[in-house]
Amino acid sequence: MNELIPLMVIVPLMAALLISAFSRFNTATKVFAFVVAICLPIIPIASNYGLHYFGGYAPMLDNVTSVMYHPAITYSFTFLQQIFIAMIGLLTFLVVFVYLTKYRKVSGPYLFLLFLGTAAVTAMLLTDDIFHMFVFFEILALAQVGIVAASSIDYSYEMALKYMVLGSIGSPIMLLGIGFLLALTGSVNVTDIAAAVHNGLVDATSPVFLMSLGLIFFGWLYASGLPPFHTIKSGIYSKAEPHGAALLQSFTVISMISIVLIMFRIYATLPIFEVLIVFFSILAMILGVSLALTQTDFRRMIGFLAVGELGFIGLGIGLGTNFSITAGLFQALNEIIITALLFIGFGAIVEATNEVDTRKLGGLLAYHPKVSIMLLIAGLAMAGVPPLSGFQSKLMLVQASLSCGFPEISILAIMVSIATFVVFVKTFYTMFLKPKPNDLDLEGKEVPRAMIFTMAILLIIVVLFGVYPDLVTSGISNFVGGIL
Amino acid sequence: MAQTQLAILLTSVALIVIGLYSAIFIDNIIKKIIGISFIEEGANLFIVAIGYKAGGVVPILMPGMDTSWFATNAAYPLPFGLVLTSIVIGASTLAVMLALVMVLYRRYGTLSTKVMLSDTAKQEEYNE
Amino acid sequence: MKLYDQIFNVVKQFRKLFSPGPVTNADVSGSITAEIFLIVSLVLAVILLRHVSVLLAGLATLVVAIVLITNIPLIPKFKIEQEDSLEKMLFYAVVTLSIIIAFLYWGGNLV
Amino acid sequence: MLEFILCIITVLSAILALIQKDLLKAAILTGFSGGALAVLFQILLAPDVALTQAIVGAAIVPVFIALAVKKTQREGS
Repeated sequence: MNELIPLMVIVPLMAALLISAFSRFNTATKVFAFVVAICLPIIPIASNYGLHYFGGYAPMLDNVTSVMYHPAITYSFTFLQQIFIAMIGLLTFLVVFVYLTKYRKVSGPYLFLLFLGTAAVTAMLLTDDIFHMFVFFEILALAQVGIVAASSIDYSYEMALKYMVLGSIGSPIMLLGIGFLLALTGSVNVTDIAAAVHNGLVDATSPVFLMSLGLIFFGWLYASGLPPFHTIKSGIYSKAEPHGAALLQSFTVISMISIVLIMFRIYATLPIFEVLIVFFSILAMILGVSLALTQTDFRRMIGFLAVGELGFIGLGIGLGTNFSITAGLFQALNEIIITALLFIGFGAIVEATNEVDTRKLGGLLAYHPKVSIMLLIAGLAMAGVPPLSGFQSKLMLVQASLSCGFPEISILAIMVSIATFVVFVKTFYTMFLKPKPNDLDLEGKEVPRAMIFTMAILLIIVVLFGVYPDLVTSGISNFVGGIL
Repeated sequence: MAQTQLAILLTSVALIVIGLYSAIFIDNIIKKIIGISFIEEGANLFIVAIGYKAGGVVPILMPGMDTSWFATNAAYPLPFGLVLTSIVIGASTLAVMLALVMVLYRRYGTLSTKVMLSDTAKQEEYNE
Repeated sequence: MKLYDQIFNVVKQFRKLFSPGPVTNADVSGSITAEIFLIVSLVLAVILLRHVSVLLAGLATLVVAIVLITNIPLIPKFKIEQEDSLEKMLFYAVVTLSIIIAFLYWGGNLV
Repeated sequence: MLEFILCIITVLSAILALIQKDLLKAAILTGFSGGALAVLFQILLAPDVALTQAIVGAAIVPVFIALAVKKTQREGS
């Protein structure tokens, strides 16, 4: 049923518009949002793999040069897209569920932003058209700013404005890079551009081609929050509501991998492309983890850790072999789940204590045992302790870098994992095990049930991927074999 | 008419450089936003210049035109379609930024970036 | 003895890092871990230059190690450069953009 | 010839907008820059883009900025 492919974008988009138009009817909005959110993970699972041409314009063969042209905006749907869209759909469902149970009166515009962001990342994953991706990238940036600005945390407006100002430098630079590619090849379809590069129609050593790489790469740095954008990315995570932050980090990860896969298909022949990606990934790992070690606000700490983990994904893709790219994409999938679990879990602690400073917390294990055990397991999964899912992807990354002849990178990756572990042990001790400070009032405050339910579901997925990594790695490996 | 294209490219480079300069050196947040929006305009101008064909015609097929003559002489319309989207995105981004500035002015009473958008920890001390 | 005094001063300087608020021993040990992690990981990252030239990698590793160790504590300096003020973030973004462009234009074909 | 004049107007009014002390004048000069850009698009054989840019760049964006200036303060250092 290939008709379902465009529905993956259209359903959340239409739901967003309808909810914001009819948000006066509170109960109807709640029911409608819930039903749409349930549909989101089901549609990609029910759909078949295939291509969808908008407007029905099938690819044409130019008889003179015998080159295929794709006149329509093309959506390609394979196993990789299926697993990532199903995961983002599941996450959106859980976040909307947490939001709906938290407030009696729901806000239409906030639900609009959540669904708009989901539609945007889904389109970015599916599309085979670089400008279409850019448009949804801008829509995603607006949705992210809205989610941050809608939160009730202090200084969220300032952070949203900072993100927007930086974004209005990053996005036009990326547009300029797309313009350079358009000037070289006369097309915005990635398959056409890649074919032109690989057939030698474009001079891969010309300065224009290299410039387009640099400009799109800068836009990618902004989209994925690698240095120099790691401070703003961790900042917007810490200023959004916990469930919003869980969704924001998944938007970041998915926009990162969708842009980098497009860049990989176009620029894989240039050795400097891989050098750039590995350089910025290593910088992100070092800076993210070392700054996370010195934070006292635990939301900010998770934000920096999330940025540091992004370095692993970049590392896997930068090494450029089939095995390493598989490992990087598997790490991306794991990070979406684990970081969402951490944000929601620490958000539950904020709900129960109204405190974000680790120095003023303590002794929470006796009051919230379920949350603390689940947070501990999630932290261990992020640090890469067997048999959890983070272990499998990090082991694959270490093996991949060893087999590429870069033992330094494997040592670095193991060191970053150990430092992540230290961050968790330190935070877990100060928040849960240390004696309770006298001025901390914990009586009569409960963690919302919906949050515990959400964490349990995410934890099941973490353990499942940890025990049976072959569920996804074999499919991703097939996909990677197709683009190499 | 290669001179036209060269002049256009220089203009777009100048707009982008003005935008990047204003991003670093201008303190007033509204002027900074105006300056940054010039980057977007420069990128738009560059992409339109890609589709331009010296001595060509507007890419609209009028009745009575010869199709093969039109195909060789019309400008390339794909970049124009992209720029249309991009202009609207730029305007909406600008509107959101100005709205946030209006909200923040009520809290700080100044438009200076150094006060309004400095480090969060310093702002906490400033407000206390 | 000089290096010992310097390391002892590091712990004292971390106190400023967490002001306002109390300083717990977990925070200080976290900062010391970050300090050591930063030095070791940067030196390790520089060793990656050996794929370009072994001599360059050796020299660069020595220089980086000496510069980093004589400049402890590094973490307060790093944190000041990476606070979330718009000025600093824009400055680093534009500098990174110009470095990437210059590097690709003049060195893009050398690698 | 016209396109060179328009290029100069675009860049010059952009620079002038950024060195104004009065933010309202800066908003009007932004409109000049956007309008000149619209005519430039017309010369570059893109009439549809020119129409959009004329509306957005020469009317909507200056009005937005002027509204923001009215709600905040007029003099900017």
